[in-house]
Amino acid sequence: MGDLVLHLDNINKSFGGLSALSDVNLHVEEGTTHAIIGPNGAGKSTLLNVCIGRLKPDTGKVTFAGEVLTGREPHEITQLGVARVFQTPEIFQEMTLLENVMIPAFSHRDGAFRLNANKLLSKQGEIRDEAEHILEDVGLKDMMLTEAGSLSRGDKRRLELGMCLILRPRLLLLDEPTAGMARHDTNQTIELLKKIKSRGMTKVIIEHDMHVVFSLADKVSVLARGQIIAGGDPQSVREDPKVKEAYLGGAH
Amino acid sequence: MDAIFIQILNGLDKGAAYALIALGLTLVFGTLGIVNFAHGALFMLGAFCAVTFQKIITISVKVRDEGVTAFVAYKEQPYLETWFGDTGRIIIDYSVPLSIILAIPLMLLVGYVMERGLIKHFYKRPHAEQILVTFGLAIVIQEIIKAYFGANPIPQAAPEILAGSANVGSWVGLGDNLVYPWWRLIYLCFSGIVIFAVFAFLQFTTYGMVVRAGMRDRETVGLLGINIERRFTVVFAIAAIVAGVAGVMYTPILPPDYHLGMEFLVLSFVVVVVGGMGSLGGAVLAGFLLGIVQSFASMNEVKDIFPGIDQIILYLVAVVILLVLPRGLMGRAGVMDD
Amino acid sequence: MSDFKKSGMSRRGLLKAGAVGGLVAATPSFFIKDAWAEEFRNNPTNSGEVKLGFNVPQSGPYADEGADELRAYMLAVKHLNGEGDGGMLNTMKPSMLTGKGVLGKKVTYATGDTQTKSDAARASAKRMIEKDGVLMVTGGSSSGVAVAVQSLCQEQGIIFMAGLTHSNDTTGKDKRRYGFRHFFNAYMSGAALAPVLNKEYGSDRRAYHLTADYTWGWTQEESIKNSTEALGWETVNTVKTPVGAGDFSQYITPVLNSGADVLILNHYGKDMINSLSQAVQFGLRDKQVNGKNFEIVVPLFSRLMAQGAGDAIKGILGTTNWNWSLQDDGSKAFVQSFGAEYGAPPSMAAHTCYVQTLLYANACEMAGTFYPPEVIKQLEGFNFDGMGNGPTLYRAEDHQCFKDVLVVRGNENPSSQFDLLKVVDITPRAQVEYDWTIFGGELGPYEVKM
Amino acid sequence: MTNMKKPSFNDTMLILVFAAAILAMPLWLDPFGGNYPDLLQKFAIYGIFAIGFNILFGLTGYLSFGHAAFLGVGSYAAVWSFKLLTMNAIPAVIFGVLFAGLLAAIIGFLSLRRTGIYFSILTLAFAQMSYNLAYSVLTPITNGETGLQLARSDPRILDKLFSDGPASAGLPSTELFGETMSGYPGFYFCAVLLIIGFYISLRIFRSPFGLMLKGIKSNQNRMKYTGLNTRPYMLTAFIISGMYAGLAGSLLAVTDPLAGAERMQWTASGEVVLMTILGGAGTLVGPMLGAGLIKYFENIFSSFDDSVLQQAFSFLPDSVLEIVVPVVGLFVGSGWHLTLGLLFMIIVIFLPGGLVEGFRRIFNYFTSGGGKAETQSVEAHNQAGE
Repeated sequence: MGDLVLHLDNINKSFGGLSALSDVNLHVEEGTTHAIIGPNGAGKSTLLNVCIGRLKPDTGKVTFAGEVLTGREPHEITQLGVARVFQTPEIFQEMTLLENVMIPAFSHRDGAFRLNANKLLSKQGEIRDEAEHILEDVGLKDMMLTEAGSLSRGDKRRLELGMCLILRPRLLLLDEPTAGMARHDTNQTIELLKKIKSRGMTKVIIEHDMHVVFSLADKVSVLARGQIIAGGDPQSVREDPKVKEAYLGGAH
Repeated sequence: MDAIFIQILNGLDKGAAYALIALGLTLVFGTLGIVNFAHGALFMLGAFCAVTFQKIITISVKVRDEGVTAFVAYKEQPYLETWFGDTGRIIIDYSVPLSIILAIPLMLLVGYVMERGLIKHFYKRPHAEQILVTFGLAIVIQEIIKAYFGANPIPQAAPEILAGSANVGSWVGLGDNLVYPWWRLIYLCFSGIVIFAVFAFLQFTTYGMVVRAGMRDRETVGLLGINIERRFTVVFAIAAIVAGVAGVMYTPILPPDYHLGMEFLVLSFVVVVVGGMGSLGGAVLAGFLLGIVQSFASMNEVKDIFPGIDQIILYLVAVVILLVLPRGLMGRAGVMDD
Repeated sequence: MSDFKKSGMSRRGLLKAGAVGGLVAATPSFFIKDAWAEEFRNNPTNSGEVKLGFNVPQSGPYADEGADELRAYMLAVKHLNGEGDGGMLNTMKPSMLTGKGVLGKKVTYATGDTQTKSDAARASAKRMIEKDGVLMVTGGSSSGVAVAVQSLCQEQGIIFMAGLTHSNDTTGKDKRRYGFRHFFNAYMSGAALAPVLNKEYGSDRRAYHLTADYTWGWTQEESIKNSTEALGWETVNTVKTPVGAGDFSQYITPVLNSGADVLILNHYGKDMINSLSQAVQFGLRDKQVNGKNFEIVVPLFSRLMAQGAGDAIKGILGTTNWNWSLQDDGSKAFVQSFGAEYGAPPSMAAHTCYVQTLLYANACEMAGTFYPPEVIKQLEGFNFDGMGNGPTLYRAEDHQCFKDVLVVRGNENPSSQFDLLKVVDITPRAQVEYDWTIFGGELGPYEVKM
Repeated sequence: MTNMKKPSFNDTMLILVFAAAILAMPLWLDPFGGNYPDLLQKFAIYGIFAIGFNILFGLTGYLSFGHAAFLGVGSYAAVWSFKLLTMNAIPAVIFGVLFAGLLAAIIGFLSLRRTGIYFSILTLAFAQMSYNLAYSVLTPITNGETGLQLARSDPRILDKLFSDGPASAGLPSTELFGETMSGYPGFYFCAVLLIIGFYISLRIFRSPFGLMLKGIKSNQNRMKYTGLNTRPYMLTAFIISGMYAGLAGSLLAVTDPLAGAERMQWTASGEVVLMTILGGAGTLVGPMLGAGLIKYFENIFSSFDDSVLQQAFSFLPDSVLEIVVPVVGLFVGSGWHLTLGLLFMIIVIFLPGGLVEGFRRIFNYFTSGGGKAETQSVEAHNQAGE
């Protein structure tokens, strides 16, 4: 496949003496979907937070497409082409779906800060068209003038995905995109993620649901007690005895 | 040395007042999530409990006042004095500490009514609306007091025996020249006791533990099937009582008037926020810290170098602390961050 | 000038008409102004009433003082209109007041709340002038407000009869042609107090000042310092305290070991009540320093403040503008009618406000017109008596009243709840007079362009 | 509230109706006893103050408790411009806005490092420091308690440059190219600036910038992970809103050339917060309504003394009069604060969302339709109806 685009080198992170990540090394190939799995408390979310700059690792660094991410502001990281879907959808609850998607559209077009105070929103035709297009992609166009807070959880997740997609990221981080969803919603989300797979962006997914993992992932890394214990293509990971012991064996 | 010692005492005394007011405020902030702009008014109400109590025990017969000749005037002689003689006089003398007896049930009632009648409807409303409604309430309380008691401060004497000063210098071996008013020392001890009592209540009773848990995560506690709302009423009433007794005991130091609450309002918010939202210990610490810093900034030696520093020191310290420590001295993440 | 009494329409009506016209023609009311240049603001010629504006603090720390001022004003209006017993109308000399209103017009009034804030006071005064059409504004309970309203009145061409204001600035550097002060000032307090301090406490004293950190406090401190130093006193230290500090302990404790034997509190209102009661709590009055009893002096205080300070005020020396216990005819008449009306004796603020109203009314009668420049000329240099403080002069050069000043002491054994101040001495007028040039300032013109 | 496809026709209407309502205030306020220059000026000036505050608080949700500092600085700058340069109002206004903007940049830069109540207390602390210093130590610049005033001896360089005649006997008055800025002309000057200010505020509400600010209010975290740097957006909003306050402050000085320190006190900051919430934070005209209501109470209700009441109720028989007057008297005159307090409570209890919400309900009641699309026209309606 393509070149390695995301590098996590020797990441250590501990919270008050409790080690959450110890010496994690992870390399993600461009254009692939890379799943990180592991039992509860394995440090998956911590890992993602380190990637996105929310947490600063004690040692080690994160590099994306040649740029060091560690220590950067969230908006800088995002402007470098990294987008994130959170475990609980982070959307603009009081605003319409259209507005929800238009804000990232501006960010994509104008960068981290552009005043735009002398322009009228109603004259921003191309931004609006783009937003409607994305909403159509995630299947929410019909509701574009409703308030985001009134959506179902699955729809909120799709909206958030749309907000990330409009940024045209090179790397998309997804934190349990189907957590707490009904089977129907989960399947829909899988379909959606499969659809966007064809756009060639790199994705890192944290997921519990093995059904989701094995439908989407090109590569899987297994995290347990803050360490990567196995990695490779889904099939080999599935058969790795260490993984079975640490995770699958115990769980199923 | 003497000067420093005495300024530390001043600072502690001031800090005790700040901490007591801030304590109730931060309790309500932390547990109920209410920005209570009427907290100063509760302090003022407490002070007026002392005034009312004094008025009650000095209910008097009207006697023609011979001292006034220009027009017909009357003077008053308390019934308590006519009935009980010297005992009556002693009760009147001790009216300030005794009025706590009136203040506790009255403030409990006020707190209960306020929470059940008004505050509870505002738990889920935006902070801005909480501010507006509690500020409105503060004005109303204040105006009622003004209509009844007037705007002039009403002096409340400490008991005769405590009116003078203690020779604190000789206690610590610093000579006879260091005196400090008895009442201020008592206020310091009193506030220590109240602060301790509130902490003990929260720390060692199951009731308090639930409240503390509720401070941390209201939803989870609610999920446990505990009626957190009922406990909120109790918390609010406790806050009202703490503010009230603080007000009562402060009257000999500061003769109360209807505007007293507003004067302490801004200050108490500064103390609470500097201490850190949701932290009782932080509020107490911040109260004492600001009290001591203010005392030292007011020393002539300091003022000679920085003229006017005593005017702004509280705010300056607040700014520095908040810029260095994002959540004040001991604040927790997520409480009132937005 | 002669036809200023003839006017067709009231100016206010014209303003309204102008505003309405302005909307249509986009040329608001200004075209009128030249045509009516000889008019003066709120000329009451065509109305049967003359309206006065009583601008007093109704909220904030001085609300009680303001309420008392308002009582005095209403009493004055009654007396001017011939209701009640006439009060000082009967004792004022010389007087042209008839008890039939002023210049044959019934006296009415409008009230407002100064909130003891310059902005609010000016807004309130403007309302009275622009909306209610008052001819004179009076009242107030602080120097900041007095100065602010006085300068507004100068701009507007409305006479301002100051209420309680004690700063030297009001008739000093901020004096105005249209402003008059009956109240005494900080300089006079110092001059009046000094001989009594000398007599009571001797000429070898060391004084420590606590001073409210704003203009009034500074002028007071300066005046008292000058007059006590002239006695031979030494000033150990002068410390500024923030206004509204509440707890003054951190300023009081350094006094204890400063070597001073007199504490002078240049505070007013609540600041004074708090600092005095706290100073007493710190045992200052029980102290012996340099072999003398430690003393506290409060250069300016009033009965209401004494009431707020409670026992702490007992034995404290200070000055006051007037006290209800005075036994001259004017004071007796006033106290009697005030007491009969309201069941309590008047405060010194009430007295000043009452007198100011009568003085204004009398000046109008003397001028034979309400035209402000003429009224001002009557008030300037006006000598009168029978208003409570003995023979009094409204000095023409700075519009300051000169009269005897009362030195009082907090009463140790009050015979009634009102008997809080005891007059120790009356310093005669000659001793408190000063050269008006020392404070600078200028009065400004008689005629005000409108 | 943002209606993307809404033709700007509605906004044009809104501006026109707003402008007409403001300019016609002397007409329709007359029956309410509010038609006199000073109050009209105050309505316009505090309207500007509240509209500016709403750009910060209504859009971003950041509650500043120190906006009075900018009001005060605007006033001081304007009076100094009168003293040093010229009595013309234009430079005074420009200086007022600039200095307030400068101070807002400094205070905003520091305070915006924190959010929520921490931000509020930081702004409060800065404003209180400004107030306390202005009241005491900075008296040479501010003239302390009395307030900064004009004096005949002021240099007024520009005025002296262009006029060679001797100064008049009295103090000069503020003017705009010969037109005195007190009285009705002063009101119209303020009113025009209010309308311009309202228009700018409307444009900000309808701009992508406004959308970003709303995004910050809604979810700051998401904003950051959308790749937007929230700090410059916030700081810009803070400075703009500080400049509005400075404009209001300078206009206070233009219509009445005296700048007092208490303009910077926390109570003044609190007042604009109350105005905004009372009217409806985040709505276009709400803050203006709130400002008008509070100023009306302060100036008119406080003037109803017993004699006024006696007259107002003189139609009642004497026995009833004796009861009615004292009871009503509790709520007006010196009791006007009580009414204000009650009003705050009643409005916030029954009308969450403020006065605008109330009008919206009334409007919806009559049209029995209602919905988002009507928001703007409702607001326009409010203006005309008030």
